[in-house]
Amino acid sequence: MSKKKAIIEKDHVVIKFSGDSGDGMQLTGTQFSETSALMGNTVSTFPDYPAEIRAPKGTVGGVSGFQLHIGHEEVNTPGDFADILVAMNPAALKANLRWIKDGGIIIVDKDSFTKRNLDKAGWDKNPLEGEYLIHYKVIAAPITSLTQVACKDLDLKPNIVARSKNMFTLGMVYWLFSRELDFTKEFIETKFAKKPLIVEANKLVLSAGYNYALNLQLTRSYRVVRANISKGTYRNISGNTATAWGLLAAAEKSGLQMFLGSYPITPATEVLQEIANRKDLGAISFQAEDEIAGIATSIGAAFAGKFAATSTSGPGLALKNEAIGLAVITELPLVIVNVQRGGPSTGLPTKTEQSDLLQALYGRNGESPAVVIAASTPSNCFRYAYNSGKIALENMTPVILLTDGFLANGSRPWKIPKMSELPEIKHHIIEEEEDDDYQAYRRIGDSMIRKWAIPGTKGYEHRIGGLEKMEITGNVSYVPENHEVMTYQRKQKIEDIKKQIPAQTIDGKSEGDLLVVGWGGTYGHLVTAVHELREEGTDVSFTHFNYIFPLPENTEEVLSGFKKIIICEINDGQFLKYMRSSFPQFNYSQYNKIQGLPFSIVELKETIKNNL
Amino acid sequence: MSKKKAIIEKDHVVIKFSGDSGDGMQLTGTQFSETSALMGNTVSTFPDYPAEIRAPKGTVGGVSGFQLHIGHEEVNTPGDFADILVAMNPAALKANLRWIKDGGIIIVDKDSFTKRNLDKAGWDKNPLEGEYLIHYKVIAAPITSLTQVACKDLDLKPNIVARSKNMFTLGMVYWLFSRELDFTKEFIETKFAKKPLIVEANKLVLSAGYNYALNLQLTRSYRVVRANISKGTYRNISGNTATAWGLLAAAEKSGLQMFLGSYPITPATEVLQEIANRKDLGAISFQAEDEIAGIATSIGAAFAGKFAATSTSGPGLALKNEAIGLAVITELPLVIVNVQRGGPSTGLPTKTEQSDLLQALYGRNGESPAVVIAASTPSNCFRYAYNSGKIALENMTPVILLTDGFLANGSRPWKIPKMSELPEIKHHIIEEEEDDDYQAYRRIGDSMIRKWAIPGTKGYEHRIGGLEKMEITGNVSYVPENHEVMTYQRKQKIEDIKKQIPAQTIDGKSEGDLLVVGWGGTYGHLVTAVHELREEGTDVSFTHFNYIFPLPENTEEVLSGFKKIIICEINDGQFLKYMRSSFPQFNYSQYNKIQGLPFSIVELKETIKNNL
Amino acid sequence: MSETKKYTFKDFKSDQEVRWCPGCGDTAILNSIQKAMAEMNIAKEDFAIISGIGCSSRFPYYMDTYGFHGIHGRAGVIASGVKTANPKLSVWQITGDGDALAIGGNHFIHEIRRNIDLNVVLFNNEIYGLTKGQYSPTSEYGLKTKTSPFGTIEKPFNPGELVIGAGGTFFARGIDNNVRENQALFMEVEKHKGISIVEILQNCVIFNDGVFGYITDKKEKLDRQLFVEHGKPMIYGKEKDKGLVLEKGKLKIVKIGEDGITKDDILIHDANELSPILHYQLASLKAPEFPVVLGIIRSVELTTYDEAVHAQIEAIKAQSKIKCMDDLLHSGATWEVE
Amino acid sequence: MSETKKYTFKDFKSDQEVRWCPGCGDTAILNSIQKAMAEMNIAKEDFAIISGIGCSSRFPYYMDTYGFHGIHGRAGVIASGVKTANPKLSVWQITGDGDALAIGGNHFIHEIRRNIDLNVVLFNNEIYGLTKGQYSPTSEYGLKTKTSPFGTIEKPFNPGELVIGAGGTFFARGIDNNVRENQALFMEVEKHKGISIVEILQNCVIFNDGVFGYITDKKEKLDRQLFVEHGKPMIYGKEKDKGLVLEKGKLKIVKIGEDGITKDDILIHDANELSPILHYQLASLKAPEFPVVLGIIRSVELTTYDEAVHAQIEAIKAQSKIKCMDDLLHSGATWEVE
Ligand SMILES: Cc1ncc(C[n+]2csc(CCOP(=O)(O)OP(=O)(O)O)c2C)c(N)n1
Ligand SMILES: Cc1ncc(C[n+]2csc(CCOP(=O)(O)OP(=O)(O)O)c2C)c(N)n1
Ligand code: SF4
Ligand code: SF4
Ligand SMILES: [Mg+2]
Ligand SMILES: [Mg+2]
Repeated sequence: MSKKKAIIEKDHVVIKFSGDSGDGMQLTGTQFSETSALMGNTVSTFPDYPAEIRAPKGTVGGVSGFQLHIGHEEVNTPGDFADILVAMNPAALKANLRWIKDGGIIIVDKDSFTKRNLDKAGWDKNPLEGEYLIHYKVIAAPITSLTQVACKDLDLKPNIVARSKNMFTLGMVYWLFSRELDFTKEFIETKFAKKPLIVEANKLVLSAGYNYALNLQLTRSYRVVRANISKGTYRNISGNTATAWGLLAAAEKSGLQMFLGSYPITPATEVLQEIANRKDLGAISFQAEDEIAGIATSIGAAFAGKFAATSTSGPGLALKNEAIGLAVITELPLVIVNVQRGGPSTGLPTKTEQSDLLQALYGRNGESPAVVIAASTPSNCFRYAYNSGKIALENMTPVILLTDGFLANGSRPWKIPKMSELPEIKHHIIEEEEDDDYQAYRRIGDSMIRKWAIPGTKGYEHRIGGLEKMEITGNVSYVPENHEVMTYQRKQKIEDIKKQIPAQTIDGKSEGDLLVVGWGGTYGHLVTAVHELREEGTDVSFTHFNYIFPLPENTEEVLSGFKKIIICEINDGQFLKYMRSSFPQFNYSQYNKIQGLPFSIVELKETIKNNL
Repeated sequence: MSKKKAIIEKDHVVIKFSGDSGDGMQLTGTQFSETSALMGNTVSTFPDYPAEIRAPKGTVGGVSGFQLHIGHEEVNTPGDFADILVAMNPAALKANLRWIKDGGIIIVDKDSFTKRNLDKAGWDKNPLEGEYLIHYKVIAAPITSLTQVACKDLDLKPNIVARSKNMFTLGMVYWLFSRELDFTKEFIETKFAKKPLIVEANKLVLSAGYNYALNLQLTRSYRVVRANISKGTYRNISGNTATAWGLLAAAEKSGLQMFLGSYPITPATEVLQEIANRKDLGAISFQAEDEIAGIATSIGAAFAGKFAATSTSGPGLALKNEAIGLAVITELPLVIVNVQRGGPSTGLPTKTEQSDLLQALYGRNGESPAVVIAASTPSNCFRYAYNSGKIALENMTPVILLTDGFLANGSRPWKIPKMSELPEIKHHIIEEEEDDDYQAYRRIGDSMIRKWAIPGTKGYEHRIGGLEKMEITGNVSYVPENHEVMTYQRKQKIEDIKKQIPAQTIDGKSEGDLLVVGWGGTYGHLVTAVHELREEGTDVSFTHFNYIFPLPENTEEVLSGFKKIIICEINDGQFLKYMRSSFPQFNYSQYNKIQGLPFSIVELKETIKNNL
Repeated sequence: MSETKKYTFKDFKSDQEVRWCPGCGDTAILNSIQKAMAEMNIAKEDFAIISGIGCSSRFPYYMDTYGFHGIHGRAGVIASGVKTANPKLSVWQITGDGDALAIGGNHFIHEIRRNIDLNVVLFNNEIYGLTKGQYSPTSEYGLKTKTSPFGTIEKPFNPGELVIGAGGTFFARGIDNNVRENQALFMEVEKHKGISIVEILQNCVIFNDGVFGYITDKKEKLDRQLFVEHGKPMIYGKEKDKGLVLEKGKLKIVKIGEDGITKDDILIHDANELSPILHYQLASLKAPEFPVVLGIIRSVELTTYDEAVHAQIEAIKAQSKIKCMDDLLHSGATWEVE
Repeated sequence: MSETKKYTFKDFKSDQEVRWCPGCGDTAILNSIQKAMAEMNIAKEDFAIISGIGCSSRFPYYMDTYGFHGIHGRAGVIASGVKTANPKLSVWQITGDGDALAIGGNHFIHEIRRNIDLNVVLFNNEIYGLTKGQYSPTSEYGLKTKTSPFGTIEKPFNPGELVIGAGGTFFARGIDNNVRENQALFMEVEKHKGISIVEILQNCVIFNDGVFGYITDKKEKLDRQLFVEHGKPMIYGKEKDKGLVLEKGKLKIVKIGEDGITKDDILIHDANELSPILHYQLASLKAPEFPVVLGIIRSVELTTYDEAVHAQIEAIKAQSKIKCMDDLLHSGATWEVE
């Protein structure tokens, strides 16, 4: 490892690992991103699974990818186009060619470019031959065979050995970036702790890949300078894990047991899985028979004094709408996590979209206000899940937390917070003998919040339910005027939450020609596009919404500084509709993409420029 | 019957019959309104049921009422306040006193004002004694005892006789309005055809009441001059019956069999009941196990080539939202009738509200556009149900028809249309060998409409479903750009419907200071208030929406003639939100009532004046 | 949980006026439950009564306990949530034939499958009362109702069969007006660990009056009802001379004293038998060929879901290294930036 | 309906590539259905294949018939709508253990109760395949999955028991790879008038591989499977020496040749018996104590809902004075204004 390298310094690099579902690309990508983070780079990643569980091997439909973006300043997206593509077979090359930068590096497993595989992938002829890939730097390594060579002394069957060929590639890429192998070696040791031969094989192959690249000096290698990252302990976290953990953290902080009633649905299932795994923290997960049972068991648990949540995606939210109304009128705390995906109907279940916003705001019968909050990065799913819990418990209200497929599956290094530093969460559970004139719907002080008397507490027996209730007593009431009073109390309760959320901030000047507006999962792309434009001298400001309903108190003020406002969304303009009806006085335009994909920086920059 | 009467001519009169649930007030009211209509008056009626099936006898909660408004010009509402109140017991008087005009007539059954009944109704002392009712003309007749007297010669038990005391009251009121008894006598004969003694009793009591009033000349009597009603055959029809019949008419006109999958829910159940009754017209009613099954069986039936509909109220619509999305993406014709009631959650199930508008527009996951139409009078539920069917079938789309509790239960005389005069309805069922290159999602001509190939038709086997589909072929597709194409095709299809609906009209001048805007079930009250104001010299225009999504093409034009627009709704401003986001340029204000009750003319007039 | 005191049934009456129709069977059931609860030695605050929507589902309002009037069909899942959250509560699910078996049918079979320790009282009036008289999934074939003006064409469910098909551990049947018997029954229901389903045949005087008249007929009921008791022979009849025996695996009526049959030949009821085969048959017996079986038809004990949830949590807690959120946050791969 | 022609199974293959995992049991089931349909003498256009969501529910895409890939859990109700709308179609509902028994459980028991003439193929892999491996309502107690990392604590449904509890008229069971047997089975399914439920034990090679391995084990399967045939004695075993008898109403295994048992003592399978008692027991038998019963366990015929709907319409049509909308509009009280 002593030969001198020609090293190119880069601000940021995008790498995409791709191969068959079975090729271990997710693991490879994760290892590379964690190692990069460990070595001080910023990282943003996004996996790209096939729609089928196991699409036929070697076909384009079966390609699994993992894209990552590392930088020495903050990177906020996994990147539009790849500087480096790893393609473990012809199908992976086919599927990803349109996503490589001109002049980018392509690493392929030469051994896999057989006639049969080329056919399956739909290549007329071998793209490695002739001038087809002339605009790229192609590194065609015999990965499959060198993997076998590396393990020839081990007593392992060839098909077992073949499974570690992803380590060969990883080794090559590590060399390209002058990465150390230790982190991954440790990982291998833990992962296969019970199978020493496999540990050996993987480590051998990893080194073999590294050495292969080293020896051939195939190309110059890269360096992405360490980022100036704030001190602390870090970990990688995906949006869904962050959401689950944010809920668990809210439970712990409030001193309540966590209860999640849920039904599996892509791309939200991992929230349930994470919480099912946390029996050690006392979390109860109830895998219900459907989404309605998911939310209704949670409502029951909330009635019984738990910190209750339910998790789903669009079609499941549609099924929960009726029961959300019950939580609204019974004024019980509840978090409804909705991981948005492409619709309508089953739509594009594995793809991302922001098209459940109006459903979250309005998808219920009657005047039925519930808080709506949206996370905007994989890691801040933690914060917004936590805050959703806080708002639900402190205000006795259901809160809908919107994330999306892009956030859910994407991951980012994340500075681990200390529980002691998170804001307090108070709940309104009434203690025995605390109140000798308890009434189920009496409001606390000036607020619209009612107390939470839970079964088992002596002296506060009472009945709640879905029928309109008399103010204060909570008894069933058909009195016309009372219905109006209660409707406005429920509305006021949500409006009061404005005072509990942070003011909306502007990234850039607070006055100008154009304000770019986003909400939820598009943050990374929007902020990157805006920053790049500003660096290029374009004067544009940006504001991104996490608190959707109620909106921050200063929203109108923020918007009023600009001649034009462009709202960018991965849908057909739902936030635009909402903003128009909330603040009709402003001049809005819109940019929308409905392809099941996140924005690209390129298109955003162009759009923004066109709007100036 | 020869004595001369002092007759007061009236433009219109409001009468309210009220009594215990068992007192037959609904029947009494219906008889009076049909007789009035027969004699040439315009009529509008509204029943007012207790929330409980059988609330305890004699209590305020158990009072059942029937209000009707007759006029010699068009009457559009059942009236705010009653000129005449019939109260069969103390509870009925208690419940309705606030709804009688000053100086109005109160007819009570003196016999029922016993200590026990007064107690049950919560009267401290007998209101018939002393000066309590000094502002009204009270006719305290011994109705119970005179009913028994009238039947003393019949071989009937007193408790059976007592059941006909409503006929005594009806007789009295007939005298007050110089009505003939024939229509009701005929009715009695048909209704009790198998029980001649009962026929006899009812007829005797009816005449006894009439004669009692005649002989006592209790007050001067009224005349409401014949209205100038257009020639034709008329019948009374309630909103729910009109809705059911409108659907049945659309089925007949399109040549398709009717299929209704539904689950009972107040106040929509009668739609199902009416259709269940129409086996003679070949209608299939499927009483499903829940609302989801209701719509899903209908979607199945639509796939199989039926004219399919489903009916429900708010909480049920919430449950159907997911499946509506399936109808959107499979582009099948389907009518979803939603009879709105007070919410949120179970809310006020027997009361009216307009609070499902946003749910109808937006309550689904993904970008999922469906047509939304609202009926505005009990009888025009027929027309809008018919048109919903026409639009659904002609455009291969789900249509949501909104009515409400007020329309559903209210009734109006209605000029019976001739089937031959209703507009044609074409459907797109493909005939065998009609198309030799059928593709499930190929559009017809320039439109966005696809053909309807139904199982059993040779040569057009194809698969549809909830996953995004490739344009033209309809195969499952994850291609990003295709998703956008299909999203816009679905959107365009709905926008195209603009060309099929009538232009929005203005009642009054097309320019001015104030435009009153309403939609759906508030029409009667709004138009009355506006007309009265105009007669009183206030310059105000009015436009009422039935086509909600898409809006009529000239909507913007209509709105643009006014300095100010006031949107009046029985909710917290849902149409306002929608109009603001559709036409943000206008200056809107709002008037809302959320009491489970329709507007009153008085409050509307005041509001409108305050807005000038 | 709090100490219990001696109650009378009046302690269980809330301040809300009972608003069922005069004569409705619901009132009698309310009385028997209030009486039973007063005897259960459970503190009032430890009862949670959960219902869906329907006439019967108004029940919680009349009870001075914790109560939740849910949404239609969801009584079972709300109750499942309450019990799973807090197994110490005595959770009662009050539901109708529409609420539990039409819209709520799925939750019904799943709560049974999970064997959550709930006490479920199914008010079966074979009609939708609250919506004013449409047929329900238990309405007799051919019944004319507002939505079946020409008679239904749907076979009804037999709730007992469904309970057993879903793996139920407890099924009992009663009749609304048998307040004393029902009171005793509800005491047993509370004692049974696991989900207890009690079907009460309930007369809706308004929309389905007399539907159980054949069975409850004062004069004939001894011939038409068979009260089963665990460990006792299944004998019934005005003369206590009829009984059940098994023939080729099927139940059959015999007459004591005829064909040499004696009391000893009559089958002894074993409610605690794990196999549900006989219980299924008992639940199925239909008038007029057979008497209708009342009482506890099946009562076996298996681990309950709510118990298992908490036991699993305790077991994992004891063995996991992760004790709090900070531990979790630092678990797995992490790195320091200095 | 159109004339039929002679088909081969290839006529039933659509142009869409089959995208199940290599080795997935779904493919074998697809083959056997395609083969069976080719023999049914039903025109291709008269098949409507309706599914929900799940791996198994992708099925319609692979069939060159009319097909509808519905939404999760709603296969049964969409199919009910199709069949009720047009009873002439041969309607097949393809569903998974999650689709039919978790989210779709209510529709499942109601379509059975109504006895709609549907052919329901339940692909039971005891797991949620499409969402990548969570336990389902048929997963074995204790199974470790992504959502039950420490083992489930829920008792599974036995689909056969549930079918019978809901009043089912037909229940059969098969194993995915028995293409020939299944083909024959599907022919019978089509013939049965009324709802036919066929549970196919289906191996999910990815998330629950080998779950039926004990039963399908090549060497032992003759001892672990019992194929029942109507009218034949229920004998099984490598040596065809084991059989079922009834003892006090319960099934019991005996050995022919031992304790004086002969072939004639073995119970004859009567699939057509109206009483479901024995069928229930057959469906319940569990390995390892008992063999798993395959084949048609129950097949009785009762009026179907779809038939009755149309019969009732025809009857009322014949007797009603209202023949068209104009008649209806003028029915009841009307008056003339001149
Ligand atoms: C989602 C929803 N669907 C329908 C209804 C209307 N609904 C209320 S109660 C009921 C049926 C009641 O029947 P059952 O459960 O047997 O109760 P009963 O009134 O007979 O006691 C129906 C259909 C509703 N409230 N909510
Ligand atoms: C309303 C809704 N909820 C949840 C899902 C997610 N989902 C899709 S398939 C499935 C379960 C599939 O299991 P099963 O029916 O057994 O089919 P298999 O994949 O095992 O063949 C789930 C939970 C969905 N698509 N829609
Ligand atoms: S309608 Fe029937 S079930 Fe409902 S309260 Fe009245 S009698 Fe009871
Ligand atoms: S995940 Fe399982 S059920 Fe789904 S296709 Fe693969 S093997 Fe079959
Ligand atoms: Mg009922
Ligand atoms: Mg499965």
